[in-house]
Amino acid sequence: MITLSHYIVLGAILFCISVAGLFINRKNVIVLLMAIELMLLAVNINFVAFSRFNHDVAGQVFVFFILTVAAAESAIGLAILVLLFRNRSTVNVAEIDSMKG
Amino acid sequence: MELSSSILLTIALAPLVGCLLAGFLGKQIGRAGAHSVTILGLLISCGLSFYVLYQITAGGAPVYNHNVYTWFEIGKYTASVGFLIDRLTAMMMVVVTFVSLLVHVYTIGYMADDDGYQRFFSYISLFTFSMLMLVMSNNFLQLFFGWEAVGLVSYLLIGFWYKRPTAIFANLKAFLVNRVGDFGFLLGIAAILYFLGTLDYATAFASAPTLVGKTLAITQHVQWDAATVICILLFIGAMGKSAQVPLHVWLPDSMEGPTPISALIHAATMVTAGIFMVARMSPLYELSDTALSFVLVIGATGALFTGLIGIVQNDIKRVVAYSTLSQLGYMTVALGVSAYAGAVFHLMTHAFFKALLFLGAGSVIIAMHHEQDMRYMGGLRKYMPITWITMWVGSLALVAVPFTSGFYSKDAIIEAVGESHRWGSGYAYFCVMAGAFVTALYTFRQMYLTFHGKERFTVVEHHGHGHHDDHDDHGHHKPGELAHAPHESPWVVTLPLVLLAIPSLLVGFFTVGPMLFGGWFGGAVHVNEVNNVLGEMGAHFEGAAGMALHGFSLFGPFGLVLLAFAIQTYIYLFNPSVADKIKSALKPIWVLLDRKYFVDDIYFAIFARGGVALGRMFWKGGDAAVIDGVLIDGSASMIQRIASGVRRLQSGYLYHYAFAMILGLILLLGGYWLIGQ
Amino acid sequence: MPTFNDILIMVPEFYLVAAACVLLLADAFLPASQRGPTLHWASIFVLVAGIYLVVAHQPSGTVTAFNGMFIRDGVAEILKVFALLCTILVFIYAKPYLSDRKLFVGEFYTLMIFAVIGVMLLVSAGNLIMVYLGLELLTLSSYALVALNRDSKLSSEAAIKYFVLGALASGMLLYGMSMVYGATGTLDLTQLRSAIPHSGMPHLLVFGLIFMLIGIAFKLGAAPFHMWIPDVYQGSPTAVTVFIGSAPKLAAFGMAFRLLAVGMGDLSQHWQLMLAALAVLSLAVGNLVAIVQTNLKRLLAYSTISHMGYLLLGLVNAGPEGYASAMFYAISYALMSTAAFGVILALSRAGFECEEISDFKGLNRRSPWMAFMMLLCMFSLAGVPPLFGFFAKLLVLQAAIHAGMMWLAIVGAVFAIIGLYYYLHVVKVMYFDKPDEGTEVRLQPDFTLRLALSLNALALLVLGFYWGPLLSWCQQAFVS
Amino acid sequence: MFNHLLSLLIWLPIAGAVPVLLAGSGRPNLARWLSLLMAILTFAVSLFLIPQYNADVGGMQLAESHVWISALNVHYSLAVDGISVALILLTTFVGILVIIGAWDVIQDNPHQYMAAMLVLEGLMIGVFCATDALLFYVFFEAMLIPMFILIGIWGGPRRVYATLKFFIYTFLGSIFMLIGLIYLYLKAGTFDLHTLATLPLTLTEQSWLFFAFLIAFAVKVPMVPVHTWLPDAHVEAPTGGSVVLAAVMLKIGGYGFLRFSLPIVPDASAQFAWLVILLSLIAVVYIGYVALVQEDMKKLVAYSSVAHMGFVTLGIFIGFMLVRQFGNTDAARLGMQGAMVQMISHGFISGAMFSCIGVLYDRMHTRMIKDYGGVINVMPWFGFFYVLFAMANCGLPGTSGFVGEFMVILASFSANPWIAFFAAFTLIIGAAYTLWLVKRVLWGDVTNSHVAEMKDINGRETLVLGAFAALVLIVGIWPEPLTHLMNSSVTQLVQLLAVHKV
Repeated sequence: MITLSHYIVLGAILFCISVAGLFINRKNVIVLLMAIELMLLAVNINFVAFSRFNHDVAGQVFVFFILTVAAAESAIGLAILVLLFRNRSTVNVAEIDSMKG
Repeated sequence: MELSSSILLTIALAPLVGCLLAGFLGKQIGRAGAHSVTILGLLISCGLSFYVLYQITAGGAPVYNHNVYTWFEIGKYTASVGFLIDRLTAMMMVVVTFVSLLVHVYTIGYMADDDGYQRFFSYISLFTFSMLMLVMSNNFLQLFFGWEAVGLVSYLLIGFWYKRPTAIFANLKAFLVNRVGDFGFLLGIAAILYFLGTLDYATAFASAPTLVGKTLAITQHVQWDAATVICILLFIGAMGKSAQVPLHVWLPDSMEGPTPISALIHAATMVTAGIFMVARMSPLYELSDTALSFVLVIGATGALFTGLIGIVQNDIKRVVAYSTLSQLGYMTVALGVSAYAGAVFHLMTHAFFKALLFLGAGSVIIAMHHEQDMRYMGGLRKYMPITWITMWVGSLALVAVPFTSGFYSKDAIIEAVGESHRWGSGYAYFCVMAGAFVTALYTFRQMYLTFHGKERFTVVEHHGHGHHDDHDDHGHHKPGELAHAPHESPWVVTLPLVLLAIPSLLVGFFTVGPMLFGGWFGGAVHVNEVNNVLGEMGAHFEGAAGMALHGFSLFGPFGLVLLAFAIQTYIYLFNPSVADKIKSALKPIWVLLDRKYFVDDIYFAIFARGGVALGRMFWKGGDAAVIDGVLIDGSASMIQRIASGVRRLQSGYLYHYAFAMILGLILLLGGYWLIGQ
Repeated sequence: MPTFNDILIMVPEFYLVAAACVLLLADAFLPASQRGPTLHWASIFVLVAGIYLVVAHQPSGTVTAFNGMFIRDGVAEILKVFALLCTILVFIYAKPYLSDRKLFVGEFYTLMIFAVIGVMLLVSAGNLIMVYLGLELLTLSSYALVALNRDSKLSSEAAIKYFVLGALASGMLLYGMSMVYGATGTLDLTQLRSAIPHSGMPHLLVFGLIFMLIGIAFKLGAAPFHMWIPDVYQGSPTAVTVFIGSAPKLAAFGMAFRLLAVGMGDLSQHWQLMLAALAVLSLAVGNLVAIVQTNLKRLLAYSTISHMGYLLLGLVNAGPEGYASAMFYAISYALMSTAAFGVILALSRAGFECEEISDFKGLNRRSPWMAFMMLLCMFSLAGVPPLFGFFAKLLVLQAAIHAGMMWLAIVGAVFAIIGLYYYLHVVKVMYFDKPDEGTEVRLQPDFTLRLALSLNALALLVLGFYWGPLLSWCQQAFVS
Repeated sequence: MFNHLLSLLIWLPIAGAVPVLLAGSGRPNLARWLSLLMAILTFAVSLFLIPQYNADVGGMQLAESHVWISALNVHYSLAVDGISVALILLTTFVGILVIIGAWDVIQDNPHQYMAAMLVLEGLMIGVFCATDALLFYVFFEAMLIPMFILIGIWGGPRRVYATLKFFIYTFLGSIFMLIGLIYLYLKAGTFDLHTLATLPLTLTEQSWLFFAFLIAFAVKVPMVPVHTWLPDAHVEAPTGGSVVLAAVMLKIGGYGFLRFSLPIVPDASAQFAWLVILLSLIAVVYIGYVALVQEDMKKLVAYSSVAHMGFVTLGIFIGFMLVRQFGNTDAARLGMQGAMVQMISHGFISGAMFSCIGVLYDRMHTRMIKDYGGVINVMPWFGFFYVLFAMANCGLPGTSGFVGEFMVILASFSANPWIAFFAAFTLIIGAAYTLWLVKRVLWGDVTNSHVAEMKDINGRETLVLGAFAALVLIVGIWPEPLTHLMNSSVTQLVQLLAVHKV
């Protein structure tokens, strides 16, 4: 029998993976975008689970908003990525450090 | 008749006006103008002083004691400026203005060729004003004002020839040593205000008896008698001003000033301010035998040991200077045995004959073209007879040959000490007796070296090389070489000498009776019956003449004088070589005296060098190193270092930034968890 | 069911959306020659009208629309007014800069207006969904704005950093929201508040709170969630930096107020301490690192961080007085930083960013007026009376002390002293240093720029004497 | 006009700064004349205080009060007592002299210099008028800005270090006072000083507040060990800056003690009076020695300022011992009066000393003592003034320098002879460093060719020095008017000393 906590734990695990992806990955910016998507997924799982559990539809409505915004977000993200690549001809995270201190 | 405040104000302010005119308009009114206005001012105040003296003594005027204006009034404390004119004051006013007047006149001749002519007159008039404020004061505040004001003028005048390094060293030294005295003096005044609640003489003296039994807590357990503390503190002031050991070191150096100053300030008037002050405070001093013994011992020491130094001096002025120190010692001794009248009496006679000696020395110096070393003089009597004679008069008064005024005052003091039973009077008696002998030694030595024996200078005619007028270069001729032969000084110089010689000779004879034994001073000085040595002496006093005849006894001071006379006559008139023999025989003693017991060197090492060293330590060590170096700039640079450290966290790498956020998350969660515990 | 009344309440927002769309179209269809100026003045007009709509028939007290989705109250009103005002100033300051750099394009205006709409939704949000939407509308437009200068390395780097970290932050915010939702079963802030006391899972609730707090802290730029600020401030075109430094801070405060005060006021004993910790960190990091900066934009970025620390000092009070002081602080900060960046914009020109501190050497000899304006900004930022910034600091310190956090106030005071140093350093460079040979300062000729900038900077002085009304306004907003 | 006399005094010079600033660097003379006009106008207005203020009644007079910030119950409230009146007159008077003194000395942007001076003057007057703690604080801090500019732009080689040190040091001191004030506000609900004075406080609270105030005012006075900003600031500041700094700004520290420490935290002040007295005595002795070995004239005078200000703090806090231990109110009044007179007189003397050094500096462009010597030979009139002020500086009777120290020493003897002993030490050390300076600078033969070329003081300089000299002598010879002006106010202050809050 799958209880709420299973969903929460799953969400948590996904969230942790995505966060780890954000600061362990030193190679490619695209991976960062994927990690962000993953994080939003984790959030969505939480919302759906909770809304189901609370017998309240609002959570699922929120999920739709999140999905939409996520789309917009990744669109902008990719656009910026293209800019970056055009300017520095690299998307290697470890090389983006011209501003520091 | 009642004295009017306008007269007194005129006496005090006339010299000030002269000073201001001569000082600020010196250029406009010129030399003649300068000395005319100042001398006019002095004439006015001198004449009026005589008038006041007459009114007080003969005219039956009551003691004048009124305030001119209020200086401040805070709660029960008031300080005013005002005048107290009693016999003591009146006498001092006469002495001050009279000597000052003569010095003014004398200066016309002495400073004839000096560039600072107007300035000089302005200064000495200012001095007269300050001194009058001091003696005429009716309260401690004004006393302190005059006290410091004369110090200021003395400072200015010692450094009058400000181009001489020695002069500007001497005036700084003089001021600072005097400040040490004033330090005590001010505390004394504070103590009086604390115990008696007033700065006014009359009130303070009236309530003086209440001091008995009062004490001042020095520490938790030590309590000092109030009267003793007050008197000793005040006397410290007197030690500075009247050059008592150990604060005497400034007076010999003050001879860097022009000679008229030495006569006026450093012989006749200012240095006697301390004596005057103690006499004025007699109602307080009478309350403390301890303080008086202190005074006695200090005075006696000065009387003998400073005199000894005089024997080995070669500078004609310095001999007189040391004799002044010694005579001030005598006065202080008199104070110490409660013979206040004797002290003031000696103050007066001393003022005349010492001024005379200084002015005489000055006249010699003029004649020698500002050569002051007696080893290059000798046989001057035929060149300058008036100076010679008048100076002999002064010298006889100084060594207290009977009938001279010096005799009456000095002999009275010696006798008073003999009579006294106060602690330390034995030591004092020895000192003053020996002092009499020493006085004679250096006095006759000086006279012989200067006026007698064979000439030790040669006259070499410098062509196209006029009268030497610039005082401030000494090396313009080899020692003992004169541009042209010495000559008697002009009348402006000799007239004061004569005018001073007369009182030096006679004033004692006429005034000894009333002043010493006739209770002439009336309420001005107060002596307890038990201490009244003069009273005891007065009991068997049979007239001035009798006293003088009595004084010829060879078993008294006069015997010592004769002995000294014999010795010096033999040495300096018949067998000069003996002098050097004695010198070499008593080398160590001679060195000790020549170096003034090394007191100056010790003071310089400890206070001057020590003070500077201490200041350096505080400055570099305290301010620069600790406060600024460590606390201020140290913390600043520390912040800088921390900042540049923290800065590195901003590495520029995205994943570090993300990681920082995660750390923040963990921090918050951890914090919540900890607080949850 | 949405009624006409709901729409009436949201008129300003609806109006702005419409206006933005119109501008977008105009940008597309106007001939290139008159495009720029037209858009410029049009959008300024739009915003002015927006202010009017916000202020005009402002209902007394609080009204909500769309079932509590949207709240229109005093707080929202004040924040909206100043957000719009700052944006107007930004437009005026930015024009010469943009036209010098061939950036004088329509996107700038439309994106900004959308960002402002985001701000307005955010500060009026009555529901977690609205918070999220407002936030995203603001941030997404900001990402684009930061990358506005397509050919600039720094600009694109700043954009990517901003984007990734921003996404992470909003992700965490959402995660927190989900937990809170789980713990209370509602997304509506007011219901949330009433639901909190009898929630079955307090720990989950606090976890959610913490995650949401991170979202807020990121938006404010409080340490340790401040890392993006220096790089974004430095990297993005100054015309954009000036915006990011002003209106979004107001929004961030509004968000914090809605979420923490309205939504989770009952958990204050938890978030007070957390905010205090963040405040201390921000004060320390901001003031210390600012000392060693050589780039003025970067310096101001760090000063922002420290100022957010002071703002948090007000929030920790967790009472109307504290919120008022914090809002007062946010407003004062927005005005100060707008003016400061405005000076940079006024002095920069084609090929010369004028963003290094050394570029200001001897400014007093070149342009005493501009130097004086900058002096006002610096002393105001440093919190020296009689300038505006001082009174803002006074209020937040007072709030902290009143909350019984004397230690926090003392920390704030100590860091104020350290902070003083770098502001004085700027003044020193302008007034005490001799200008370098060969360089010369050419002031932007644009008259409106000069006028607006002067008014803005002088306002810091005038408000220093006349800050009472503003304070009362803020306080009234919270008593209701 | 008399209803708003104080406001007028504050805002007239500040408003006057605007036209001066607008005159621009293009028309320096216009700026000079305008500023001089403004300064004279302010002085003239300030003279109205003498008839308007009733010295016999004492207390706070000429009060104005308007609500400033209703939300915080902050009032723009001004009033003066005898002490403030004296200090305001000092300020306006010095205000004129510094502008004359800077006339053609300041060549670089004179309009900004003059404007800064006028603003500074207005703010300082504001400090002396404010009876609302926040208003006081605002003026107190705002003063730093013009002074910071003055030192930084027209100062000497190390001016940046000096002015930053000055600003941060002072700011550091006052920020803690601000926290203390906020605390008081939260307790009392107002910043009104009179209300705060009646606010009951426990001894612990008082102690914390006392130290908050102490830091603020000790830095300003300045007291050892937080005095090190002063020498640097003085050395680097332009002459006018030094004059204002020494003549007026330092007084604000002493004034602050009267307005804050005494009334608000009397018990703590009494409890820690020994500390302040100790620091004051250290200032007299330790700083005296430090001053002795300075090689820079300005530094020397700066250190001597620290030593002299020691008498101010001593005179104020000795009162606690006198009143609370011995019940000797009159002595306390004497000491307090002494402190006040010392403030005024130090204003004249230090101002004059710095003006003298300015005169030398304008000719030789060095402040090093060793570069001078025998100046009297070429500048006799200057020498006259220099000696006069030097004597005043070492407290010669007849000059104002004596009056205050005399009173304080007399008063402190009644508290404890040892305090008087160390205080009176200034007679020796003060004379030592001052006259040694005079000896090395003034006396002696002309040491070098530069000295030989120096011209004696011109009319403008004579005017400035003469004005100072006149006041130094008047106050020294007849202080009664001054003491009477402040007498009733001092009496009221002394009554505060006896008030127990716990």
